[in-house]
Amino acid sequence: MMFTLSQIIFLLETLIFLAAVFMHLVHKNSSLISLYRVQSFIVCIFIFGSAIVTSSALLMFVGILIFGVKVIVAPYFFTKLIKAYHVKSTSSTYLNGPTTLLVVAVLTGLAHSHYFQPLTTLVGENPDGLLLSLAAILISIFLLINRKGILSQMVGILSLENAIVSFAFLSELEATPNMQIGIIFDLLVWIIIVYIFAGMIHEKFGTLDSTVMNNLKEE
Amino acid sequence: MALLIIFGIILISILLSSLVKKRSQALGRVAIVASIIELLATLFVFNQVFKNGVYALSSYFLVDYFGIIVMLIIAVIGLVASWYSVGYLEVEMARGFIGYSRVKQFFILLHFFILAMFFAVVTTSPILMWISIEATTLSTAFLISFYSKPSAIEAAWKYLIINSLGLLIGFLGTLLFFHPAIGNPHNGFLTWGWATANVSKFDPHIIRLAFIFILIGYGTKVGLVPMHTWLPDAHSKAPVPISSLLSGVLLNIAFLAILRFKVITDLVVGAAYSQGLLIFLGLISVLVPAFIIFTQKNYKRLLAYSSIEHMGVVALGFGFGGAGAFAAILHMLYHSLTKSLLFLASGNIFLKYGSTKIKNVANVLKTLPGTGILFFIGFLAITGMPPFGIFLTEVSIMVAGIKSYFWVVAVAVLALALIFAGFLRHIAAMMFGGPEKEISLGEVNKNALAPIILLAVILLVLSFYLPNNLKSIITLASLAY
Amino acid sequence: MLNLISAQFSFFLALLLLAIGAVGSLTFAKKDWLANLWGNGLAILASVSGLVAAVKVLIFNEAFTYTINSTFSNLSLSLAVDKLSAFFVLIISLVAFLSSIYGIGYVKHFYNKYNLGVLGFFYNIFLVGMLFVVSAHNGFFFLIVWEIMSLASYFLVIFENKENNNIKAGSLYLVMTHVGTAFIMLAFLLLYRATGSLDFSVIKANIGNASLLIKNLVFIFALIGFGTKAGIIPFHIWLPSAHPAAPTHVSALMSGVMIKTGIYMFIRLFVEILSGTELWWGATILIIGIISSLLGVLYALTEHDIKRLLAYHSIENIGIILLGLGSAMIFLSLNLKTLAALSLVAALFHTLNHATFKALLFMGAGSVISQTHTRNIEEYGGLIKFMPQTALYFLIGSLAISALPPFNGFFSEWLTFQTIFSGIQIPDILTKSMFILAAGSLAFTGGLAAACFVKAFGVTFLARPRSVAVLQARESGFFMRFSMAALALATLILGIFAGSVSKIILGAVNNLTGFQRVSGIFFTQKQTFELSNGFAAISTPMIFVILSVVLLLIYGIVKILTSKRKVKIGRTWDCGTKLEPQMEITATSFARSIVIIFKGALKPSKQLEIEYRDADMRYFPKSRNVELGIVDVYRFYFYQPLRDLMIRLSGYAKNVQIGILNVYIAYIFLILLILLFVQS
Amino acid sequence: MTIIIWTIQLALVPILSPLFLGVLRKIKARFQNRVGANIFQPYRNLWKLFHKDEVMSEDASWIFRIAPYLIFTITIILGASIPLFSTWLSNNLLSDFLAVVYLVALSTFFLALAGIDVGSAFGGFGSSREMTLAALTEGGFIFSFLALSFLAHSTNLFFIASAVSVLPLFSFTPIVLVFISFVIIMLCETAHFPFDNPATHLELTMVHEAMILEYSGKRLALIEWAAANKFLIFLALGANMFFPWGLTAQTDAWSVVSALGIFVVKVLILTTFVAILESSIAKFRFFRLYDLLFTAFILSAMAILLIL
Repeated sequence: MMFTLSQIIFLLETLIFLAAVFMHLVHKNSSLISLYRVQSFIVCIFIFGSAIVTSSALLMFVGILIFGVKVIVAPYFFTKLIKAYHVKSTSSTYLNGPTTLLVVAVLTGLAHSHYFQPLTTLVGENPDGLLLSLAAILISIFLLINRKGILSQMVGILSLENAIVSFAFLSELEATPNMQIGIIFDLLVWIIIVYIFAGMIHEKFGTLDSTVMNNLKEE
Repeated sequence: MALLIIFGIILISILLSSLVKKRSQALGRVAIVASIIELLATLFVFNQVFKNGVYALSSYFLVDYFGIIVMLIIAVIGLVASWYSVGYLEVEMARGFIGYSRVKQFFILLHFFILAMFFAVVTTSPILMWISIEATTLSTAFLISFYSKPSAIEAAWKYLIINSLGLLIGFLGTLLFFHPAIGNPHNGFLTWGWATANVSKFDPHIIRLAFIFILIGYGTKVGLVPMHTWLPDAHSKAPVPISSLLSGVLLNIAFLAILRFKVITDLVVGAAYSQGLLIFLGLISVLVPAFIIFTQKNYKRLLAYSSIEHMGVVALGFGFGGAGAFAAILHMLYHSLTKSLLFLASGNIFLKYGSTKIKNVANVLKTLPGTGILFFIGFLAITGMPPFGIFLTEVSIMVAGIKSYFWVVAVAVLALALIFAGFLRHIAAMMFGGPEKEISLGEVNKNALAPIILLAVILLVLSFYLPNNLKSIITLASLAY
Repeated sequence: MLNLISAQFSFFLALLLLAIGAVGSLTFAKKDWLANLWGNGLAILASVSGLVAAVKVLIFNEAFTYTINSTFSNLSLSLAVDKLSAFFVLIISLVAFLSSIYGIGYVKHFYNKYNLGVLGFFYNIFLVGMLFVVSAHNGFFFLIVWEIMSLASYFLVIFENKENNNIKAGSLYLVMTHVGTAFIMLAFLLLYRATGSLDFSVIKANIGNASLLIKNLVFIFALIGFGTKAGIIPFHIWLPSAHPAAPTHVSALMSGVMIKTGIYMFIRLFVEILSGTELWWGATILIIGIISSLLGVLYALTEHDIKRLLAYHSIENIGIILLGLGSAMIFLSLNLKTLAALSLVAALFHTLNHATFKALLFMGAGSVISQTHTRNIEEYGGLIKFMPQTALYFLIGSLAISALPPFNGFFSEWLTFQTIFSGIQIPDILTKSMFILAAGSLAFTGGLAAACFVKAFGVTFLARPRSVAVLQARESGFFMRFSMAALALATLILGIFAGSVSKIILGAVNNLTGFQRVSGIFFTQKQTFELSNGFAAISTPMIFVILSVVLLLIYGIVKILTSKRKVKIGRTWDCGTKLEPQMEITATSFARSIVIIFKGALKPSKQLEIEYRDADMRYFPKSRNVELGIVDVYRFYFYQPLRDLMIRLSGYAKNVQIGILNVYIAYIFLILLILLFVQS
Repeated sequence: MTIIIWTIQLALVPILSPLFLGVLRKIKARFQNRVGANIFQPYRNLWKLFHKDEVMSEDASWIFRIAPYLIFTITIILGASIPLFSTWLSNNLLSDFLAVVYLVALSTFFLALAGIDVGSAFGGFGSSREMTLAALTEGGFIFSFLALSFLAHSTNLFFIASAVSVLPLFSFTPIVLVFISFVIIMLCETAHFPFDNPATHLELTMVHEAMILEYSGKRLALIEWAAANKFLIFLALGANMFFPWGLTAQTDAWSVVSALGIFVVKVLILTTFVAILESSIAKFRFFRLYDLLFTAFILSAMAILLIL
């Protein structure tokens, strides 16, 4: 009855993929953040899983650290942002609903196409999980293109980071624990800076919608 | 040992400058002393590398030929920029644009920035290099939005988002690059040495994919054309010493990253693949700015676009390989010197005329004789007029490329001529022009000229006489490409 | 004494002196007179040693080469002064010597207005650049000195930067020369691709394995590149605005000598390096020569700014030189070596002649301008009474440029005629008709040049002053008159001893690779020049001697015959009305009939505005002003549209920077996908 | 004997030229059924002018003073260097046709300058018209001689004369073309009818006269004489280049005298031809003259194409 390990990993990977897809469709910022929270939680599961497998205490500690940063601190900051600047609904996207879904489908098809086929030779047991995480990467880049709000751009970057880390874990390419500490510390600084920038943008431009920021062009 | 000195000094200066409370010259003096010590340490490392090929501190830090050249650039431009920013910020503070706390913040972030750059060049592990380049982005984000005007914040925001996206793609590339490390639990600390050691284990298909991710990722940091959009905004809105550091130094470091990966890709897949990509990106990076420069209205953006174009020429140089690589490295050196000279001189012009628009800057040769002449020399150097080095390197890059890519060279040469035409139009309008009405004559901040003159002297000396130890190091560095 | 110093030593001495002159005049920039004396003085010494070097190479054939390798692999500072480059060094040194002397006098009116140190610096660098250009033997090194020469002359053109159009002229000049250099660079790169090296001798050695396509491409690029510098018709628009803007002694150098460096490289590249020339190469150069000479003189006729008029005449004379060069290349491609050598001698002789009389004319114009402070001919008049010697020298210059007998212009035009006549005898009908066209264009150019210089000299110097500016004109200073006198004497001597000069030039031509065994083209005993096929012979000293002897004879006879007659000075009779200065012929009306005759080529434009006393009655016009001018065809049909295209393209390129962050990210995403598709 | 031939050659043109001018005027008078002055009247005019005082304008410079002498000298030199009656002097180095063309151009140059020098309106536009016409005739002038020199394979006028005399009949048509173009050039250079009316002082039409308005006394005599010489030179060229049969090579007295006689007859025929032409056609408008000159140029160009 117990699912094999690879099936569980594949299931978790599909959850990340679905979170990335839903980020396009959701309208309220708060649901956007909760989707991000789900994604980072799954990534922590991956880390704990590999920590157990390689039974290295350092990796365990890294997992906790990531959990702390990605699941608790980042969403806390974002909710603070939403409350402070009462940005309830995200500004709309450039493409309407159905077309976004069409593009997402194309991207997933592309991820599974022969262009990325060499990547499947990377790992034996769960190639389709790998391709799913690749699709998640492409979709989160597209999220950046599609969304107009500052907040959604932040979440887009972070979900791209999650997708890459999940890709790494699936292909066992993840960096050594102390490297990961560096990365997560880097991410933390990034979140703080972005938070401060959101404050400054709101103070100067009055709204958190990025379309207002288009006066830096060649006259 | 010398590397430790460098990092130590920077950390100490960060501490000191954060402690300084009251308005005093201490900030500036700390910065200048720190950069002088860094320069001395770099020179020490330089002749270490010249003597025994490589200078390794521990398994984490290693300075090879190319590394020491970029370190030299960082040290020299760092010294000149911090020396200039002391005077520059003084005047800005006197005019009440910025308060003392901002100046303190400026110097702290400046030290972080230089630390991150040194770190990026010196580390042996690609992921550590990625982290330090990410750190440079973060440290400069606030420096770009230094004047906290809406346009500065917009530029900083765009800079932040685009560079983070680029670096994440680069991160994916780095991960893919080290795919043979699966399974073997080697303490996971992958270094360049390890990669070049067991090249056989690499799978060519994955490497081809990975190199594209690397090229696009770090190419965003270098500012090659399709990914260049953040560069003109960021470099024109940042305070002048920072934009000279950004244009002169940071672009070279990012290019160094790409070249480190290129060495491995060439070993695995053969040189033609990476050279073809570099030539393609290099050519469009020369073409697009060529047209934009022709009708540019703002002289700081003009200099930013010229940085993109010169990075395109360097990419062409490495794309052609062989003698082209040697000329490309030298081109990097000359470009960083000339570009920071031009940016610092434009800083003086900005202080005097208060606007970055070309149309309300005129008669600079009369009002600012010193800066005017230096700006003109910089213009002649940057557009590749003979007495200066850039002409020599551009011609030898074209010579290296003519053998197999005639049409690429033909288009590049004509684009360079178009750039010269555009540049001359703007510079002639700024330098000469009718008698300005109420602009008072004479330089604004007295000690601003000295650093620029130092740069001009170094450029002229290097154009004519290349010291042979520098020459041999460059040749050795270019052998790999 | 001459064989004491070797040619190589004196050549490098010249360069050293110029370098000292350049640096010296910068250091003494504070005191005007010292900077002036230092800059020009050292230029004089340098040109003397340059002359010595040239003479030693030309006559005592001590050609020398010198190479130092440098940091870059194929950049070696190699000089090779063979007889051809020595000939051009001779021209450069001769004109530089005299224009520096002239400069000492002329520059006085710049005192405490402009910084003479800068002028001295760039003047000497300009000369260094030119001397290097004609002796460079490595493509890379050639590009460097070629740009330095253009850069130095740019600074000299914008030296008087008080007037705004000087700056525009300077920028146009530098941009066009730079685009020209881009083409030259492409030509050298192609040669590198074909022969593997940038060194002229190596290229010459294995030019064989260059495919015909590469040779044609190199020809086209070199034609555009060096044509821009030589100022041939389609690329000439910088010349009439840049040369007048420079101080006179510099524009004399630029017009007399700098544009000849383009001709030098034409010869070096087409005749010597790409030895197997195609027929259509020679034909294109011939046709460009025809167009340049005819249109050059027609545009000069419409000009009433004296320096622009002289600049257009440089284009005309370049056309005549190209006629000689074009026929030489056609003969080479038809393997008629003797005729090719003859036409090369004609082209080179005219280069030397043009350098002398053009420098003389510019100096004359410069002295007139420095006295009357205006460049507009319409405001001169009667200057011969205020500046008699300058008028005499300008007259000699005008006679020489209109190819009238006793002076040097006549012989070189006569020689060019002979080459074209021998060209007409080629059986092939197409080349024959081209040569007939060339002969016709040369004939008409000679006539029109004479008309233009009657206008220039007559309106400037003769009759009564047309404006008050002329009244306080004084004779120009000693230095200026000395150099003008020397140049006038040079035109006369070159005219008289044409035979021996052409023998020296033949020596230079024989030095080129293709012409080693060529001899017996013409023989000259005691200065009578006779073609070997007996077709034509002329003895220039005979013309001069007979002219002067018979003139003196007639003068003596008439003087004796009418010794008792008195000569009364009265007022010019003009049907009894009081003669006003406005009644004299003006430059525009003088040339008006020719402009109307050639209206097809010149497209004269005429605006007429009449202002009436009261607008609606329209019967009694209060004032009427007529504006005559010609449409600048090239700028209007070629350069302006090119510039607008560039601006439009740059508008499109600017749209890349839309300003929206999402679009920027889309760019990155797109390029990522494209590269992924492309590489797999 | 050579000295005698030399002196004849030197003196022939200046002596005979006023005579032919007189004959021309006599024939034109006859056409206008006037008696007309005696054919030796030009000699008397010259003699009178040489003995009158001279009035010179105060604006004139030294160019105005020496121009008449220079123009007269050039006509003397030209007279001496073209084939008149004997081909014996063929080695003369001045008789290359380009030298002749450019010497004529030199005299026109100085005449135009003298015209401008006095600063009167007449002189100004006279010189402008003269220089325009001179510029346009040069093409035809050079090309007509060029065609002949290709026939004779030498540009020396004496060789051309001797070559044309032995020409076979088939090359007749190019000679006719060249002769027509030469006649047009001659009429323009010597200021005769379709181009310029020598007798009038009407400012609308005069070209040559306008330039010499200010001259008087001995300078006017020299200019008039030079004009007459130039007329005779062109007639002689026309006669000896296209009908060269009378030229002798021997130097004995009888052949020289008979050659002189034939020469005078030939020139008389040409003078009558010019006189008839002047009386029968009207003077062209100024801006139709250049078509005439371009036809002359095209005609001789076609002749060259036919000859080679």
